[in-house]
Amino acid sequence: MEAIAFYLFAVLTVAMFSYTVMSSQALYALSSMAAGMIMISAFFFLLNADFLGVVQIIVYTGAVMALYAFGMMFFDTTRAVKEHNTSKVIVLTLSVLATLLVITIFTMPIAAENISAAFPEPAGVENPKAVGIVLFTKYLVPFEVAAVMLLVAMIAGIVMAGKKMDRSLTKMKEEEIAMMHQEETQKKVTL
Amino acid sequence: MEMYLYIALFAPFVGSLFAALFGASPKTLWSGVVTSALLFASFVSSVTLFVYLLQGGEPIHTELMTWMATGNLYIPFGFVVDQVSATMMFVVTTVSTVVHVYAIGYMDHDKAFNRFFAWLSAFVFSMMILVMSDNFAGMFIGWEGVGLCSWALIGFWYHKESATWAANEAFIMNRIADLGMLIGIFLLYWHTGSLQYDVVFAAVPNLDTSIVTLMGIFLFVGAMGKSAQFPLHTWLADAMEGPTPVSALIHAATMVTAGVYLVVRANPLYSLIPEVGYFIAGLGAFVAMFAATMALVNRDIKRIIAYSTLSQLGYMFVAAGLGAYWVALFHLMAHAFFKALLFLGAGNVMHAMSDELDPFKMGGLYKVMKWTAILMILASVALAGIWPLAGFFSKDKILEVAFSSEHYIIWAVLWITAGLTAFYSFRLIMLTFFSGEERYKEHGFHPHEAYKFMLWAMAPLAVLAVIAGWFEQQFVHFVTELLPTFEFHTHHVEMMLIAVTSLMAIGGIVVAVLLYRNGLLNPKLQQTAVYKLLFNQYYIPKFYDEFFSKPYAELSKIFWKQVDLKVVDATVDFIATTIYKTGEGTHTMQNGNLSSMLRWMVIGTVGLLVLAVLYVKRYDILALMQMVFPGLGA
Amino acid sequence: MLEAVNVSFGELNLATLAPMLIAIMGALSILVVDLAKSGLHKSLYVMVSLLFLLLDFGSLVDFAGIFTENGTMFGFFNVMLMDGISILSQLIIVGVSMLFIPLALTSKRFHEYDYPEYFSLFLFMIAGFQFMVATDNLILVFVGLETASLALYTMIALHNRSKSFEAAVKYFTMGALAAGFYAFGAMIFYAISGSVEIHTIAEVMAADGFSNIGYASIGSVFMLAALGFKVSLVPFHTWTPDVYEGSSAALAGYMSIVPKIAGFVVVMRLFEFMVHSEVVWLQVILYGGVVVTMTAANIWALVQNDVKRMLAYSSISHAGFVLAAILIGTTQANTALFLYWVLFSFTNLGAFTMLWVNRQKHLLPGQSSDHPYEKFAGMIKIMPFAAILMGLFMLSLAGIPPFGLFWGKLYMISSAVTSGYTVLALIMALNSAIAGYYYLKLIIFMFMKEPVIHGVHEYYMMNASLSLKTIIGIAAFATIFAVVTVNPLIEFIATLVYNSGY
Amino acid sequence: MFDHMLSILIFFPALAGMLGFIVSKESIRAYGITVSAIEFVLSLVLWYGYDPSVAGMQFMEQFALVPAFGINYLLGVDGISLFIIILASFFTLIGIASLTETRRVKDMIITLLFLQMTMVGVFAALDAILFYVFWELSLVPMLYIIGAWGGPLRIYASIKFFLYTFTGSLIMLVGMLFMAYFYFQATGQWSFSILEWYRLVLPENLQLWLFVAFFIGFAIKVPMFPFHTWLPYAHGQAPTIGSVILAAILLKMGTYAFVRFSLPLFPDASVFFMVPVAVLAIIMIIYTAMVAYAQEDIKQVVAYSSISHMGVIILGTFAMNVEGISGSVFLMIGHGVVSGALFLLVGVIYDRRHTKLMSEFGGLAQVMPRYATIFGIMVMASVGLPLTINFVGEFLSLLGFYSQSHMMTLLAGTAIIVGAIYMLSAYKKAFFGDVTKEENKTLKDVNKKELVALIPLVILAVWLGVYPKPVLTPINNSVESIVQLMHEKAITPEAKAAIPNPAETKIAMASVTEVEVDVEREAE
Amino acid sequence: MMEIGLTHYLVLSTVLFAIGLVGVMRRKNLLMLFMASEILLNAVNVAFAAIGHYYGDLTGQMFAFFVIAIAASEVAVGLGLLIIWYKRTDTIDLDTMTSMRG
Repeated sequence: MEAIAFYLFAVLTVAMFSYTVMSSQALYALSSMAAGMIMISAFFFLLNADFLGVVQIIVYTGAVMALYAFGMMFFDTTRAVKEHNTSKVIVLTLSVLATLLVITIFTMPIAAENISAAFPEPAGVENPKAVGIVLFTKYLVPFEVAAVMLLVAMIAGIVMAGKKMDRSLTKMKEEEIAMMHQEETQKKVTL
Repeated sequence: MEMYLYIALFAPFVGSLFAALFGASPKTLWSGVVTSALLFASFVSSVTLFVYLLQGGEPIHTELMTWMATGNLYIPFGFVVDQVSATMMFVVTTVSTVVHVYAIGYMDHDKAFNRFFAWLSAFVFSMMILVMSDNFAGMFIGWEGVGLCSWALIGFWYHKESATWAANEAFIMNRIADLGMLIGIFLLYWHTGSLQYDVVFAAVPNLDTSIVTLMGIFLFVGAMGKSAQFPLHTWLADAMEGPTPVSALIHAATMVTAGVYLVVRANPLYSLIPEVGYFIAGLGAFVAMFAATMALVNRDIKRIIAYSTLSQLGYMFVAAGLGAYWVALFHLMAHAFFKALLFLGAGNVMHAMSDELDPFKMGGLYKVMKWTAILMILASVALAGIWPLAGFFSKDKILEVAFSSEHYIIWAVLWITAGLTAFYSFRLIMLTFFSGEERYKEHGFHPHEAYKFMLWAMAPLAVLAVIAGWFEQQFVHFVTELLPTFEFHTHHVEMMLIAVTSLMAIGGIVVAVLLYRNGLLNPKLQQTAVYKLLFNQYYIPKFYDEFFSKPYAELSKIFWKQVDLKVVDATVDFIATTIYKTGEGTHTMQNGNLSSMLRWMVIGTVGLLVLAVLYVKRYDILALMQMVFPGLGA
Repeated sequence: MLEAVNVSFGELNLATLAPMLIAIMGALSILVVDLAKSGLHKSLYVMVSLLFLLLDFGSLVDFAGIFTENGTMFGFFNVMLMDGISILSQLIIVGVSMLFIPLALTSKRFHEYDYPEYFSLFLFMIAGFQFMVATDNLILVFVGLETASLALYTMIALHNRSKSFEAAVKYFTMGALAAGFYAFGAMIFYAISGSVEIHTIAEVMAADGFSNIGYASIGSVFMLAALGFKVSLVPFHTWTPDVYEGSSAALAGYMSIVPKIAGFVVVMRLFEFMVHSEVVWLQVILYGGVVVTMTAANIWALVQNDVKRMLAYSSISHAGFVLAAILIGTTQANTALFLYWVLFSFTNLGAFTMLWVNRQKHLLPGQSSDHPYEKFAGMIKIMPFAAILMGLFMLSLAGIPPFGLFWGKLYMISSAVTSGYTVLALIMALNSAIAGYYYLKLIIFMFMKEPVIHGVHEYYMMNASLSLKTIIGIAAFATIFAVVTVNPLIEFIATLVYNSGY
Repeated sequence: MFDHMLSILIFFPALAGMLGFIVSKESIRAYGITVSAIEFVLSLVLWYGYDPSVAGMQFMEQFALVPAFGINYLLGVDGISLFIIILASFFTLIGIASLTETRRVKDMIITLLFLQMTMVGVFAALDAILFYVFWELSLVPMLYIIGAWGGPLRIYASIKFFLYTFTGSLIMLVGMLFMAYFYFQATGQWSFSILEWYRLVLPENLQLWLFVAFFIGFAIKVPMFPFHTWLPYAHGQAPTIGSVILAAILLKMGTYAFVRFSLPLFPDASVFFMVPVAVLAIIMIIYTAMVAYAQEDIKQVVAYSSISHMGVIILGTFAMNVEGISGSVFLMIGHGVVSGALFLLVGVIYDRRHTKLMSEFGGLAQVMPRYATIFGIMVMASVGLPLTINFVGEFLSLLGFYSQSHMMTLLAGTAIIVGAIYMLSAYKKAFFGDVTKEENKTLKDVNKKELVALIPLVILAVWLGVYPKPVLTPINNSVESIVQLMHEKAITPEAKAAIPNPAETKIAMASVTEVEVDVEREAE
Repeated sequence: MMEIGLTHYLVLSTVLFAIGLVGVMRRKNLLMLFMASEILLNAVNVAFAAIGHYYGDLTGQMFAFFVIAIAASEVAVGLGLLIIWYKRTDTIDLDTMTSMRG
């Protein structure tokens, strides 16, 4: 049963992602990627990582994909980039080679005798709870830092998408800047 | 007595400095007079010292100051006046005083009068150092010093290409020989621990013969250069480019005999190695003849005399080489007088003929230049070795030495050379002063006799050329206090030898007089191969030019243009440009395209992965290889 | 049943968070100030940042004192790690940041400094780097790294020219790839050890006798790619010149120092134990990487036409030079790494500030980049003092004694010599010689060519302000009198490094 | 009074150079001359305070720079370095006094003062790193002098000069670090003090490697064949003052370093490499002399002649005995004086005609007799005529090497021949013959300023040729102690045999001669 | 074959990672490129979860959780950058940005 699920989802994920990578249609690519993300969450559920699966669906399929969708509309993908690839051979060789090499190693068994789980999954506790306990003890600091990171990302997003970036003070002459400031204050006054 | 020593040594130096002060200014008579006066003082001091020694005084040995001292090496400025150096000092100061006085007249019209005297006196100073030094290093100072002065004086008229060329040739040739001498000095130092004559000569008998032989050879190489022995002889004839007083002083009487002096001075060393002595004697005999033959046909009065000098130096080396050191010294002294006289006479002729040197354009000058002619004939007779003039005594002694030591071939060569000597001397005399017609008129010359005081200045030389031989016994007695005596075994044939030699000389004179009595010989003679060979100095200068000078210059050019620039430097530049070119060639991988930047990152990773897998799976891969190619072995 | 989690507050050792928290507080306070009143002058923010950094620095100095007494400190369930090298690297990070932040006070106006957010991002970034070095937990390293990187991308873009956008996008995209590599690498290490803490990984691998060498090698490769990207190891360096060119000189200089030291510390933590183990492979790879990075970067630097780009390549080369320390792996080598980087910071600070000082808003006709060599031609005739200073920094970079970097090079090469890496020492020496050329090139332009434009002082000192001049002064002073500081530095660094077990 | 003499000597010019920035352009020459004159006097004071009977280091100064790494500020002079220091200050004085350059003269003088600091520093430093610091630092002012005031190829020449020597010295630096490491291994302490290093007896194979590392650095500096090609460019392009200082002092750093480092640190390796080094030296002597002969530019003749003479210095150094090494050290001074003077002389004519091609001249002796005389004296000094300064050095060097090899000395001795060939032919081309060019007919003879610079050099060249003792004695004493050290440290039997023990040989030589004199007397 | 082991997940993860790499390398559209980089991170997440599962350890899930957080922030910043770039140049083709090279 598990095997069937694994292979099914594996084939689907690979197919979806491949389509994401290969498709020249941005919209299809986006859709297939969203599908792939959902498949991934299926693996998480398979692996008893329920919390992760939920997060995956919410964050990726919800938030990230929405962002991409907005982006796509913004960038007007109808006149999308014509991707004239010059060196498909290189790309393919490299990726196939990488896969083969890594798989070569991965087919070796892990000689893990001394591994003891640092944070064993407690029996009988639902996954989200267990995750929560670890997250808010051991991984509190990373969690907080991740919060900071998100804050940074937020600031970055705001700053960059903001109106001020339309004109470059870096490239403007001092007089122009003065003029601009004047205009701004005037605007405020008029408002 | 030390005072006299220092006066004798430094008076010429002071004179030289005095003249040098006015070196760049126009002629001042004073510079000539003062230098001559100072030289005269030097002469007087030398004579005083000579007499002092003659009266049985102890040799004087002084040390002025330290020159070099490092490690075990200790070289002082030390001077010694013993019988040999006193003789040399006497000869040097005498001739140079005469030449100085003479040159006041000779250089009368020259712009660089003062410079001339500065150099001339400097030369005398160097020569005095050479002969008075008590060690080999000091001798080397003088050795090189005379070389320098000779260079400056040969190239005195430096606007003449030929003069400067000859000067450089002389200097460089001498340098080649000096290297030999330097090596000789090194040998002496490392085997005896000193360069002082007394220490060295005391130590050499205890040394291995092979070492002493080496020392003898290398020192003699030095002597060969200075005394212009074959094959380093070519510079002497070319050196005639210098003013004639220079030729008289340097290239006849003093400097060129330095080689002989060296051998005589180093007699304790050379007497240990008779084989080298024989070689020296053999070479001397060869040069005597070789030079004489070239003198036979030459058409330049100074060069004829120069070859004659060369020939006579050969004689001296024969004597020195065979161990008859006093004989060599005796001939050196006698030769100095008459050869200087001969040159000064030639100088008079040149003066009269506006620096014309070709005797074929002269003839009949006797009428205008009687005294000069007389002096020159006197000198030539002395040179030819006619009794009772100086040459007779000294040269015959050398022939006797050769005969006595049973080197009959050498004797025979010298004997024939005696005839040749007489012949070319009188050929010169006949062509210049007699031979009937007055050819110079065709060329528009107006000869005149030289200044009176010049003639008077020559007089002492003339006197010495006549009488020097008469004091043979006293001389022998005097110098053999220092030098070994030479045992003659020829008493039974002595008279016969003298007779044979004299006949030869007289024969030469007679032939010359008869042949040239009526002027020039048949010009067809000049077409013969022998004549050409002799006239071109056996093609030796040409040979040197073709096989040494030109290849050296060519090789230098090749070294510079091909090797230094195109190999050595280019290698360095090549490394630099290769690095730079590599940069230029590869920095395009940074093409600014994000895709390729990403690809580079992946390439790097995959590359490392390949290495990793190869490393991890190396045994498997090896096994696989062995399976696929079983022949490879383990 | 779920066990009760007993956490004693004392054991948490909250103090270990203090330095980063100070930086984060600073960042937040700037945001708050901006909210309260917008449109304040940048000097306020510069000073506020400086103050917080000063506090940060002070706390680190405190830590250094505690460390020398009590040894390594752990905090927060052993996530935080305050050992010698973490303190040292944080000192460098914060110290250098303090020197770079006043570069915002230019006389000309640049876009980014009009944003208070810029300064808060700056402080967040510092906090990120601090987290990155103050832990051996790969998760926190990752999060810290990304925090810092995201802030940095934004700051580059804020310069607001098309080149800086291009630089930011390039940097970002490659950073995303590197993040993927990092995650993959960490995953492999997790697979073989069941842990994401470096010391546990080391212990597990040692206990297994490095039997998982295959996995470890692959993991190392991905880690090397990710961290190599950060410290610009060839061939993961491709972003460096473009990003340096695109960003402002002040930020470029900053990037040449701070992110790299953070990267070095992680590399050191991660690879040191493997280099010391029997894993010959990693030694060879590192050896090759070091040599190629040094040499190739040098060679590319030779052919640059822009000084900033040249300095970018040169900093790649210097990074390669320093990475040798990790290969050598002795205490002396690791000491040399920090010594080198401290000295390098001052010199590079000087060099990039000089570039910053003569940055114009608009390119002159015929110029294709901000700082072409030609711009500096004949500087000695117009601004002798500035030319001499710039020359000084170039000489120091070239390793001419007695200027700063020479001592670092000396100590580094010595550490190679001491541990038997003779050939490496020679390669390092010869690379210094090659590098001499491009530093010399600038000197030649400044001192031996005729000026392009005559008599225009502003041309060279467009951007100069008192604070910039002060910074240059500090850099020059530190570069010239480095010899005095070398001994205390060596002693201080060696103590910290040695007591951390490196 | 003499406690900090060397520090003063080193840093006085640098400090004066700093202050020089304030001095106005018009009076900078006077300032430069004053400063360098004071420095020269100070160096003479150093000589005055130097005790020639002491072989070891004097005026030692020490304080720790980087004690953790064994780097000290350690200074001292002995007979070997003393005179080069004096020469350095002397030439700086002469150089500034004779400066004819008018472009940016202030920069030039300040640069020269900094250069002086580095030069004195190199010869006074007894700590390897300190030595290296000054050694490298000296490149910078020289780079500037060549690059800013040089000829058309000046940038190429200056880069080549800098990078070439820089590369070599970096390899040397690696060698130094090795040395320090071995010292560390032996004693457990870091030290870069040369005097401490002298105490190390290294195994032979290590010596060989280290010798090579140091050799590359020194050989490029000297410059030895085949590392010499930077020199003709540097000289050819440098302004007169640059060439003078380069030839007179900077090149001596390499040969000095051989005596200071290579020989006493690696006696066995020195003996091992004696033959190859001597072969290189002989190639230098003959080959570069021939190249010099082929030159068309008179300055290049002098430049190549420099290389040729440096060959003799190297040969003397590797004679391994007191005579040879003393000779080579003396020749360093001699060559400094002579080649410095020759470059000044070339500068004189270049100032007048702005060309250095010999074909442009000819007959100068008629137009400029005084100039020709001084030039002639220096030519003669250069070819090593006895009673000039170079002869003493050349004679002793060759004499010394003769004890090691007969044949090679014979080959090397051709220096006196080939030297005469290129020098005399160059002199002939430029000074003899008729004045063919119209421009040359009106040339002015040397003026007072030039005479002021040249006359002291002439006096020096002759004085030290006639009476080298005041210089040679201190050199000899210090060299003796070095040879003694080498002899004691030598481990291989070949080296023990090749390096004489000065103390022993002195006694032996004396006894040999005495005994033999006695024998002679008895025979009489 | 029926038993799904860790290796299966690792191989799957590798394959997905490689697909991501292909995307990163071949995409010229920056937006699509960013999407490809998301695939990279997702691929790793699968492996993390699998390893954690097979060791019975929660660390893997933790890591995956943080990776998701990081991916999300990256998207935010990336899109921000892309927006200004697009405003400036009206294109998101990465072949257009080659003003710096060499």
